[in-house]
Amino acid sequence: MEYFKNILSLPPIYYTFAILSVLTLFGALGTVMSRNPVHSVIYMIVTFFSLSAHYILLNAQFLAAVNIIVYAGAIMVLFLFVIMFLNMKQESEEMKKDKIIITAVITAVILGGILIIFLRRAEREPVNPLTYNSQSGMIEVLGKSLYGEYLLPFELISILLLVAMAGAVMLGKREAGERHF
Amino acid sequence: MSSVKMVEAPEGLEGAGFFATSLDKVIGMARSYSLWPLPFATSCCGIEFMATMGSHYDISRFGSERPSFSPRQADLLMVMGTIAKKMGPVVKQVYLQMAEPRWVIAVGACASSGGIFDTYSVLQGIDRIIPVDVYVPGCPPRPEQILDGLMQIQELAKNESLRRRNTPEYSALLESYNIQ
Amino acid sequence: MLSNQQIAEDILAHFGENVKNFEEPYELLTFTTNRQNIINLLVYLHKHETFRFRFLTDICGIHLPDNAGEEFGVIYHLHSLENNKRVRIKVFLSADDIHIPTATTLYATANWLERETYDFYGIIFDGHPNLKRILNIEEMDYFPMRKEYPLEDATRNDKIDALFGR
Amino acid sequence: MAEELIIPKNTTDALALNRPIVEDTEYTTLNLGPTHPATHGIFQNVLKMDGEKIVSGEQTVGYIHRAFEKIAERRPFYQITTLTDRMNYCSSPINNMGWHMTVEKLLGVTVPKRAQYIRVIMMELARIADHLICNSILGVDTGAYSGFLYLFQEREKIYEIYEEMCGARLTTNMGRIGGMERDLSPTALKKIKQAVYHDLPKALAEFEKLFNRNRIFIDRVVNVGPIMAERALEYGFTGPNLRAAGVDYDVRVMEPYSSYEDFDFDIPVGHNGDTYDRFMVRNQEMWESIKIIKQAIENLPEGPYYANEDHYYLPPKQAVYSNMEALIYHFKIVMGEIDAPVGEVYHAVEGGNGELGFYLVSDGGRAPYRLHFRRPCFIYYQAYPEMCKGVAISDAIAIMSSLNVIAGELDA
Amino acid sequence: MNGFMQWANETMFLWKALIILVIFAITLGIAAYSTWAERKVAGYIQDRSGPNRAGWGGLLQPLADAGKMFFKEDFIPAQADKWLFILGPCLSMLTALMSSAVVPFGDSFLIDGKTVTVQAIEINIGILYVFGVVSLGVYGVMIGGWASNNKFSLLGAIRAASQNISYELAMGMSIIAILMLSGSLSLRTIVEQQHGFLNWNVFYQPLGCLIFIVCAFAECNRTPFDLPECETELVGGYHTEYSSMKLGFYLFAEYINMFASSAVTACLFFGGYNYPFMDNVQAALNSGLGQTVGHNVGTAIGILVMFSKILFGIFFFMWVRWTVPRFRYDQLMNLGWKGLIPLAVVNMIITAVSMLSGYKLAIGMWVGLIVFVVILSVVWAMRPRKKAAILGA
Amino acid sequence: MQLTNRAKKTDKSELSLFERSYLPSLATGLGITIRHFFMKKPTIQYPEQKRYLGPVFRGHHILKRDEEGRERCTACGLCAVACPAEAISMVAQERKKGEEHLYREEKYAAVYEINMLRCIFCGLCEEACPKQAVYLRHDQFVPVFTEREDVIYGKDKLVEDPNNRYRRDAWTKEDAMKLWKNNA
Repeated sequence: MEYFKNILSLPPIYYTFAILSVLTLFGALGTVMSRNPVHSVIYMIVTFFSLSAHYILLNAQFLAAVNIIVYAGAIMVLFLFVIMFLNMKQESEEMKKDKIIITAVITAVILGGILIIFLRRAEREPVNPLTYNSQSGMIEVLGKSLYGEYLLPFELISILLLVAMAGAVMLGKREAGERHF
Repeated sequence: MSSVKMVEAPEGLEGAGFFATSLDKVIGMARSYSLWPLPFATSCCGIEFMATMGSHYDISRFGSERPSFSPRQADLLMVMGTIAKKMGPVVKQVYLQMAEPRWVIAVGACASSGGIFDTYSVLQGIDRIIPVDVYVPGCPPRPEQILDGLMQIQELAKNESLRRRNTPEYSALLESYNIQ
Repeated sequence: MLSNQQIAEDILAHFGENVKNFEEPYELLTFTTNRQNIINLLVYLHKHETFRFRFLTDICGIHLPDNAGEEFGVIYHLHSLENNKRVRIKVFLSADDIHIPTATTLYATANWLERETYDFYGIIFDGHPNLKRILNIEEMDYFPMRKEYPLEDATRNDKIDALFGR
Repeated sequence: MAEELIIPKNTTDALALNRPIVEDTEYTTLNLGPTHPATHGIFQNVLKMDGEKIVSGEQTVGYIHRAFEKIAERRPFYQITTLTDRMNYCSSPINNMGWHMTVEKLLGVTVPKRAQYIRVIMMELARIADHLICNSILGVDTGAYSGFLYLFQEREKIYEIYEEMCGARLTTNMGRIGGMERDLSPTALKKIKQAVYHDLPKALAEFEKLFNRNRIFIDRVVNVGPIMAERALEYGFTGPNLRAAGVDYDVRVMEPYSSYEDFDFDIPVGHNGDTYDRFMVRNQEMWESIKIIKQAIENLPEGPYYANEDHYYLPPKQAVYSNMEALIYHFKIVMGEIDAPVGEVYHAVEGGNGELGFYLVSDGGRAPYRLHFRRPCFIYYQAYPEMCKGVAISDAIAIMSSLNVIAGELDA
Repeated sequence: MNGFMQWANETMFLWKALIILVIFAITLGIAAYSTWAERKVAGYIQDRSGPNRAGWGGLLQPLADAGKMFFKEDFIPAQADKWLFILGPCLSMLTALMSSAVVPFGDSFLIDGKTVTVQAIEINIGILYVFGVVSLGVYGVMIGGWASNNKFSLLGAIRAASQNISYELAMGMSIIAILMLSGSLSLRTIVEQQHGFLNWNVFYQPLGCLIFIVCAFAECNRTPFDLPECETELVGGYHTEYSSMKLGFYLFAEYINMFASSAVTACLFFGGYNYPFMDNVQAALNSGLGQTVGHNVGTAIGILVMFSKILFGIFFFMWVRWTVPRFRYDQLMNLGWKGLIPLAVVNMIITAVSMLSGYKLAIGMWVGLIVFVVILSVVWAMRPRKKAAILGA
Repeated sequence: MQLTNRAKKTDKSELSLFERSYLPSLATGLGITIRHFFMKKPTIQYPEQKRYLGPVFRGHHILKRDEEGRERCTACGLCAVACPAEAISMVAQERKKGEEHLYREEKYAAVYEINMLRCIFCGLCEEACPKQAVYLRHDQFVPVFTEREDVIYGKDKLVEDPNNRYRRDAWTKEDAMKLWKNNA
């Protein structure tokens, strides 16, 4: 009873957080569990949305917007695109089920273990409301730190992306002189 | 533009600030001015249908200029031209794919009765496979006659009860064509 | 300018017995050959240096039920564009053995024309890559253009046939 | 002729109508037609697709097979015009006149000059009407709808001329054996002049401005579905489609009929037979047709509009009512009892789509013993799979509409 | 309850709610009448009269269409994925309606001494919001097209997806130049910076504006980019299998998208609610009607100006649609990736250089553009040529 | 292949850079369409506005009466023979005494039926009629049908109404030509 009273007396933001978390987990589970790959993608989009909402809760508007534009708006569209293309062809033959299950269990155990260990070791500094900068997630601050403090890594990443793009183009250009549809 | 005949307000109970009409009539009227045709044009009459869509006759005046080549979206199946027996099943298929309410016009002699093509390969009228609401004579009919046919369908749509498509008579009609 | 005479003489010289019935109805050189020689003849006319009959205008069939032994005919119209000259070649077949070699090896056009002829008359073109009905439904079990089959759809019931002339 | 007709058991509808529609569920096949909006007429193309690319295609035709040739064997010569009108319905006067010229060739009738000139005018108007549809539909199929309606207004004017001449718009039935049904009326002449001197050139110039140098359009059609001259000839291409490939074969020039030798006109030819060439050749041909009509109007000879042949051409109505001899001829002609010689004749005219040939075998009866139509559409449509191999589906549609396949002509 | 009232009073909640409702209603209304306008415009462009029987001048046409669609049989094909089939049009409609939320339709009203801005939500990442919503718009089409289980629909969906992703890039890059000029992501700030007439971004960013408009056409699936639904190729494209109101949603969403993109274009490049000599007008109003009323009337004029810009934008969409042919799929991709994106980069460079050069911006931009065109022509003139100068050789 | 000396190559010159930018053709196109936007519309508001269909339009069939109101048809059957659609059927009957005011000839059609859905309006019946009895009206269409039973028109619908006679300028083409000459 006491516990529930505690819950009821929590500030509303916690409810929002709880609902979003449930939604996120629901999306994540749906992604993994649904049989139809298109449904998986849609669940994943739900996950991304609720993650973006989390960002907004953390007052990181820019990150939220970019998450939606880049992940939900572009990458997932590409995923869906590819899956639709795959579905055109005949259904690939069913893989051996038990092997998949065994692999999945092993991976899950290892991943879960690592997560638990790290979470237990992690030390969190409590937020100091006096020194906390509410603008830290906003775009101006973000831009300044990206182009000031982290300029070198930022540029390095852009070069890396450029290289990756060029590589993708090269890989994609299989046959010379062929028209691309 | 004053010579153009406008929609007349549906009959209803009129009073001070009070205007009631049956839903049937309003929806019937809405349907009649938004008949999206599926031009099933196979031959000569199809060219006359193009003329009907053209600037001189302009079927869009009746709200029917959006041809829906997808049967799902069409309200009106306009069969224009000879339907050979090879084509018959396709016509029927298209009719089956249409969503209710659906109307059918047989434009021209060939679609209505086979016309001069009383031959082994031509279906003697599409009403042997699907129910037809309006027949337009002519070979090919003039655009005016096609418009007459369209206006006749508008009349039918206006006066049709919303429940007609669920009545046993209607299912009996479809049954007679082997359509469930 | 090439004359019909020249062409006829050349063909006669080359094929001798196998071509016959030379005619000139309405100035179009017409002659008959048999099915053993039709392809050779077409090839010969196609390869000929001066004639150059390289354009196949038409292939069609004909049914002559009263012509015992030669009930069916296949008629080729060839055109030499450079000389602006046409010839018509006929081959007659018996109803019992209604086979003729295909011309698709020589002309791409012949494909559908032969299929149409098959569809209408049931003339079988040996070696045709895809000899099946083209205009009629495949379930049809007769060849409608033969004279013994009626034109009309048997289900029409809205006319009076008693009127004279019909 | 066989004495008794065998009634086949399954001419009943049941056989045809209960055919199952076989739908291929494998993804990579796409059924273009028979009711696809771009197939204008009705024919089916089963395309094997790799994404948007067409790997191979196969056509099924015959969806409006109407048995013209069979009907023709049961109809007197003069009634066959109603069939030819419905063959290539975009340019029915050409078919119509072509058939009459064939019969005249068989009967040995010479048509007076005036009738020949009127025929030329009508046939060239029909050619314009045909090409107008084809080119504007190419516009529609590439997404530009307005040009179609601009040109259709001009077609409407051509219809008006027909209507003035014979009382119908599309299936005109305006020729008769031995001449024309009617003379060119002053109103018709006025309308033709208005059309060829003012309206048509204006509309055509505007249409060309809209399309000819439009990069979006050019990208859509240049190098799309090219066919080289040699291959085109093998496939039996004729007409604008062959000329687009660079061969200047035109029946009007090679074997002039109906006084075409009197007129001065050019044969537009294309470069490599792609869709753009076909489009441009048709455009150019319309200009040439306008040129021919102008010459025909200016030099229109006076005189009768039909050959003075009592045996083939119906006598005037007044004479029928008062003159016994005329009445007998009238009856004989209407009953179809004209004295046709035994023989065979092939006559070709330059139809809207190419060489339209009539092969007529007559046994002296009231109807042709055998009548075969050489339908240009039917012959060149065979090449379609080859032309659309390896192109995108949008190209396949542009190719199809630039070929101008008329279902009525295709399926006979 | 009291607390809520106080909060509502402070934030002008009711006024805001009213404005949101009005904007929502106007969006829907304009979208509905866009369908009528489309038919009328198409008719007039094609020398026809367009619908004129359903009501005066066919004004009841949208109602007739809606009435018909509501009562049409709602058909879900047997092989379709039922939920996704329903989800598709709903998503389309949802995303379409969301995008106009951040558009500033006018300046502000003074009510009870408080300022109410004519905008549903004012957030400082307005452009990113629009962009995010637009990038989601494609889901409706994709899901609907896939769920229909029809080859034509699937092809349409695939085309829509690749087209939208590709053109989003060019669109984003063309906006970056605007952001460089304005230094803000907020649409309101951007509009306010274009005060008057000669300050409109279109004079600073002609190339950017062109790219943006082209991309807007592509994002709305309008001719010449209407490949996802092109009638003559794919029958109906992604909505081939849809009937009744679900189809209505798709068609409606297209018009709402048109409205939204016209609104955003007007804000970004054509000064939003700003109009020439607005200061003079405002001063005259203020002196004539007093500060409050004058300001409100001025705002109302601004809103009218904004809407006339939007309506012209919609008209332009239609005008182009009935003029040009459409692209082919690969050409569309080429234009996006090899044409617009490089151009957008060039535009960014020109903007950056002219900003750094310190000259008056507009002059710098135009000089830069002219230099670019000259370079391009020189390169073009010097390209290796083949003998036959015919098309496609 | 060169067959004649009349060949003329069509224009297929390359696009210039300016033309390749899409803009010029877009601009001209927009110009053309906007000009049409403001042009006078040729649309015929059909049910209210009707168009003159020409002097020889082939519309609704009519069985003419002569000046004295007698039916002209003599049931010779030529129209039925001439009909390519075989849409006309008739039953002939001998005229009895006392019916001279009804029928002009000794024989008349007791039944005269035209299947309006078969008819292709080719005009061959009008041309075939030796008695100038059957005409295709130039001013009236056959209306549309909703029932299959209505399509066969009997004499009640075909014979001219004596109170509302059908008129046209020229009954035969020879008359028409005379008319043109007089008007000229």
